[in-house]
Amino acid sequence: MSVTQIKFYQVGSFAVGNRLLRDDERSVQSDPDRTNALTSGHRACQGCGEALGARYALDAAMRATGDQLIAVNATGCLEVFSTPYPESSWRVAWLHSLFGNAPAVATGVAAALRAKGNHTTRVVAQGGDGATVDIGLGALSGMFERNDDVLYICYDNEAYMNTGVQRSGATPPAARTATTQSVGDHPGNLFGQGKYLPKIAMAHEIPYVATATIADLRDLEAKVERAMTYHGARYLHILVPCPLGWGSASCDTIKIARLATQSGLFPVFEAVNGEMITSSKIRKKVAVDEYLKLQSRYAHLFSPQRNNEVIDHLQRIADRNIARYELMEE
Amino acid sequence: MLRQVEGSKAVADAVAACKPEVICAYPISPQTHIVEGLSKLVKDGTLQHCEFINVESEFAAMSVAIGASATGARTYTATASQGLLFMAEAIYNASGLGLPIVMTVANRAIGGPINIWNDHSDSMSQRDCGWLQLYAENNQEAADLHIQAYRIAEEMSIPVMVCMDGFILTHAYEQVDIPTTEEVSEFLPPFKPRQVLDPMDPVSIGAMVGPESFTEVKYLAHQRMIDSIAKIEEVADDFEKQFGRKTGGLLRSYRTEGAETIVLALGSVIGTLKDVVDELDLDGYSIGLVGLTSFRPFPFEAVRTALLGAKRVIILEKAFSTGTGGIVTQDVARAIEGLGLEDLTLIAGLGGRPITIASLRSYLVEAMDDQVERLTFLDLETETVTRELVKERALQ
Amino acid sequence: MFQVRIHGRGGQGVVTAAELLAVAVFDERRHAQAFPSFGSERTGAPVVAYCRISDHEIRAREPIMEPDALIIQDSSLIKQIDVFSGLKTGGFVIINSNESAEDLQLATKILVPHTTAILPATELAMIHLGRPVPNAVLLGAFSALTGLVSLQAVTNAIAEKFKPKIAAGNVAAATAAYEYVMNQVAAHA
Amino acid sequence: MDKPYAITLSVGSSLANHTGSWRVEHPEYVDRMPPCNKACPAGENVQNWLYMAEDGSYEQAWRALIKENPFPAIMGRVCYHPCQTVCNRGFLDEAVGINSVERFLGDHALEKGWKIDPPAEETGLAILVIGAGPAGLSAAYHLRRMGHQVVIRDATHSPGGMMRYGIPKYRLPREILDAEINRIREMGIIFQLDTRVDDVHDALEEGFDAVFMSIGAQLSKRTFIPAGESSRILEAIKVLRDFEDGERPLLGRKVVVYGGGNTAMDVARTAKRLGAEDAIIVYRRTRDKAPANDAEMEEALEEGILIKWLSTVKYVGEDNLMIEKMALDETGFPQPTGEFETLEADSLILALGQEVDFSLLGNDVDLDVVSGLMDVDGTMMTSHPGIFAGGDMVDGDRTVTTSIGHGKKAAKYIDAWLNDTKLESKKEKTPVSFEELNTWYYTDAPHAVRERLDATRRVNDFSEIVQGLDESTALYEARRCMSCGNCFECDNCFGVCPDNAIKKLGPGLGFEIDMDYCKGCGICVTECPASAMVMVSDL
Repeated sequence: MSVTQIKFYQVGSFAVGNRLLRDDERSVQSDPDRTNALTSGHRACQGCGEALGARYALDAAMRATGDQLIAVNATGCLEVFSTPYPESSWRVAWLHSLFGNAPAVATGVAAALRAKGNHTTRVVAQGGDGATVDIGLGALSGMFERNDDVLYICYDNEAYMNTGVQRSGATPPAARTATTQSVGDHPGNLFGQGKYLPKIAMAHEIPYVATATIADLRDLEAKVERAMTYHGARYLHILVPCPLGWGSASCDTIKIARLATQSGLFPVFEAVNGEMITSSKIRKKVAVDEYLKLQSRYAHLFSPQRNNEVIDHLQRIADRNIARYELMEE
Repeated sequence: MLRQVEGSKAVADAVAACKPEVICAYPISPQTHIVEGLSKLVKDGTLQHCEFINVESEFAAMSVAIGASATGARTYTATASQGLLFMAEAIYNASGLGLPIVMTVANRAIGGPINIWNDHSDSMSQRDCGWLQLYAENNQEAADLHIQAYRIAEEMSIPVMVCMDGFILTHAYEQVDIPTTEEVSEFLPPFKPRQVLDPMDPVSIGAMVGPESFTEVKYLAHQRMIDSIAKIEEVADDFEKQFGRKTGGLLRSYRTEGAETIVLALGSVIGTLKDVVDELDLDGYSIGLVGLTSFRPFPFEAVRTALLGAKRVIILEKAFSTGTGGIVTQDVARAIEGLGLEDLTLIAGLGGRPITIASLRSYLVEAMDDQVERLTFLDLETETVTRELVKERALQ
Repeated sequence: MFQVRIHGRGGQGVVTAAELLAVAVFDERRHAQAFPSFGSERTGAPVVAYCRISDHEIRAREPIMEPDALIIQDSSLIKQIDVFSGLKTGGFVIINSNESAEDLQLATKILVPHTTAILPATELAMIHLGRPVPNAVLLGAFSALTGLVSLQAVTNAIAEKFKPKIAAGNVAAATAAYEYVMNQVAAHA
Repeated sequence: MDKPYAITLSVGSSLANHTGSWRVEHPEYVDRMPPCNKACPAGENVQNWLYMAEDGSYEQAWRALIKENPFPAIMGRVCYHPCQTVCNRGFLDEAVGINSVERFLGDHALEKGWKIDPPAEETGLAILVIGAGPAGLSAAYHLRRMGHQVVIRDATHSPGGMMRYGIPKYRLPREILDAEINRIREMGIIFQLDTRVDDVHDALEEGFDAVFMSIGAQLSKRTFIPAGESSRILEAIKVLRDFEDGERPLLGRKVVVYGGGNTAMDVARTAKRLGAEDAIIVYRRTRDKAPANDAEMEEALEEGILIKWLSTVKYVGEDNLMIEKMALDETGFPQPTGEFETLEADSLILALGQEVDFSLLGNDVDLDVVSGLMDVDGTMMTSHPGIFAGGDMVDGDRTVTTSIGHGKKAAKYIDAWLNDTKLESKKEKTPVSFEELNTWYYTDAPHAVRERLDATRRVNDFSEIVQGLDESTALYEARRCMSCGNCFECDNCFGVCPDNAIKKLGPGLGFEIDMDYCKGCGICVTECPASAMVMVSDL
């Protein structure tokens, strides 16, 4: 757990807040006066994980910067559902340019602020996995390499949801999308493809890289806050389940994110200057089945009967993560 | 101060005098000397409070410019050829958001086949992107146009492309009078953005606009462009008042008074044409010249007026629309509708082919003698293409 | 209008030579237009640069096809390309070489003695500059042979272009070249 | 700022877009039945007072507690806490130490000297309570709260019944017992002690408007055992009672106790404390069949008491007795084996269970007794109108807590009977199950064990074995409560709504759904740790 454990039984370290906690021990989200950077009236699907992740991250960033924040947004679901004329759901200074250029646009914003001698306002760039690992990877890598003072946040829902759930470079193996084989001997995405951006980011040896999910709010907020203590390029990769694209119940969005971490399929960790420093330990380990079963994009792995070969393969990936990222307490 | 300098250096100094706050660029010939010059000025402190960003592509260059401009910084970049195409998506976005970025296009051909030499096919390919396009006749004008461009861009909230012929101008050493920063400051007030990313007064820039409003957005962009016709003139006049020379503006006529034939051209070839026109005049031909500075917006009225009274207009173009012909020609034809003027198109200088006085002269003499096709490619190797055509058609 | 064409190899400062000449002319309140042959040539390849000189504004931008003067920075080019193409009759020719016209096997019709100068510019450069860069040196010879631009203007241009140490070496070498050619001219007279 | 048309928008303008119209169902906040409340024989609202204790509002918590049960300090010691057996936390790590928190609150209240306010107004009605045991005291307490005049009569000269005469000091110190009884006395309840009621009918004659009988089960069950002249056979409850009254019963060095219930344990342990070298319990069946509470049996064994399972006493001699080994038959019933063993024994104490002494029913036959127990209806009323009964004399598990529950229930119905009203019986609520909770959110926090006196030390005297919790530990224990089925303001719903459609109303006020924006995704319900929210259809 990269967030310091609160010595308070009941729900101290895990729930959003609690009447018994000191304000500074509660998450930003428990504050009735939180920014609501992404406020009501947006057009995201019921139970949208990305809407949640964006508000969590930006509200935390707003607190960390004393509201001195500018956000740059890549094209994608988040942008489309938040700013259809004539209504905007953002309550921060916000700019949308294109699908593949958010990191570069953010570089421009940061450069302008530097040129104007504004050293207080901070810059966040955000996009989905398509904008991040595929079309915008060049721009992102350039921003990393220049070490521009930008926090880039990827809301990873593992496919192109805005256009109707097509495969992205972040689509996990065996997952079904509109453009991965949906029938036949081996439905779902191929094994051995895709990009794991956190490690690509680490390879740039930028000051700070972290992963998080919408299932562990305190951890997510702590990471945004920590990211803001660094200058230079920072990268935060947040898993945000998509009920539409994953074929899950709208009420299970957070639960699924939690299972992704507790199964080991989505390692949650922090890296500084390219080296991993901490990882969130698994509290209640579950088999990958628990995670997969809730999503119809994996339905083919369970009917007509459990596809042992594929599921075991996925389990091996989870186990490898657990070893590689030290996800279990000794 | 008047100096014998390379065109790129002159432009770099002129841009620096405008005190841009963010400069970003990706190297591509023949634009490189300009940004190298600027990078030197930033490094040696001549240009202060300016961020010079080395980006990883032209697409990023324009994107950085978008971010910087939206944050209220005066922003500059430069590119050419393939680079311009690579940034095309962002180019439309910059104008769509109304960001007053100024960009130099060191005009160069577009491949394939790859070709690094000069023509206008790069900037012409961005004809409809919503940017102003101003073409420089020589390095003095190239330098001046950048200073004027910032005034126009920032007052109209439209980005501006200053087009100068690659190598022919960028690499040519000639004398240029480069205004000092102080002089420019008198002419160009600090940038006051219409919209800006400000945490104190936040807005959401770049909304998704649907069918119910998209037409209106585009109509307004069009009108802004039309309004900038007057602005370009106004700024050129102000510039002349302060610096005592007439550069920029919509177009400039040369010996068109009573001329039967008028050549209309853009860019550095205008200089060569002036010599040709002088020669032909001595030989008793009635011929004049119109140098078009502003291609976008296209000054229909000004062009019409400039051509009034002539019998023939010959449009010399360094690019063309495959399968159609002249690009500028289409606009000129509209401008002269009803005047009963004959319009001929001369495609010249493609991919850096030298446009020689001799070739121009012989073409113009034939043209004035009605001996040319409506569309002519100057110095075309007829033998070669005829041979190749036969081969090709055999295969079709 | 006086038109100069400079031949050399990539890396020998051909373009710089054209620039220096243009600056020197500008220094004498006249008009000049210098420009390279634009190509993708790399070090060692034959390259060309041009310089137009005039008392009036120079507008034409075509390449120089009929030069009034040739500067050949590397005599080995003579056997490889037609460096003399389009040279106006009686045009000036300045060649960097240790050899004589005879050794260079140049048709006498081209080389009218008093409009030709052959000098070991590279050697002079080595002596005064310590580098085998003949471009500025040859401009001293150009000044002496053509009288079109003063040695003073040339050395001013050099001083303006280079850092003091290198400038000094080039000035010395150019001056030496100037005198060398002056003596040659005197000999022919 | 002069915003360009359409491409640049004002922040937060989407509030104009009421996405509530997307919804087909919506969440609602509910208060559900926690298993602990459901299981409490005294009907305590456990979750509720734990919630109050969580933030240190001890008096508030204590007052909530005594609404149902006037004796938290006693309960915190002698209750066998069925609430903890069903506590959902038990499925997560260990049950919440409800009992210890109750004891803390009880002791804390005594320390602070918190009083129970007398009733706001008197009804003028008088009720006689017969028997000052837990049932009687509980009934008296509740009736008094309702404003009735209450008289308690008891044959002994100290109130408390089996709490005093059945439960030894080392489990229930008398100052605690006295203090809590005294506190209800101060409410204006009249105690008439050393007063045996010979016939309940006379009480009604006296003019009491109703009577509550709770005389317990005071008669020892006997069994025939051949015995020698000078053999010494005693009754467990008599031994305990005499001891309580200050006598030191002569038990000798070696004591054998016959029986397997709590009384057997108590008396054996008391004998040890009175100086017996050996105290041996003889029980005819196996350990799992023994009615004694596990904890008590554990403590007895710790204290060096031997238990002879599957044994019956065959003969009692002067300084020894003979037992026969039993063996279970296929039906699991013990059968004699003919194997005998002799135990040294100076005395044999019988702890074979108790029976009710019905003498106070008098000669009238209008009070039905069924199989040795007082017969009462669902309102605790006997077959005689106005006469109610509860505690050990009616059917029940004969624990203090159950009796207290009886007293409370009887009081409620007596009051209703007096006012001639019928009480709606509340429909049974199914308690929140462990599966319905989202236990992810609860911090791992194992049960805080109460300190216990070392076995070797405790047999020397009658000082209390189980120590209380200090405040911090009690607080810790209270905060282990998962608040099953009831909101405890963890802010989860407020935080996890993707549409900011939940309003936080401030401390103690909970939350409210903003129907203008709630899209009905249901995340708040899934992520509610306590299962205090449900989805409700809009159709």
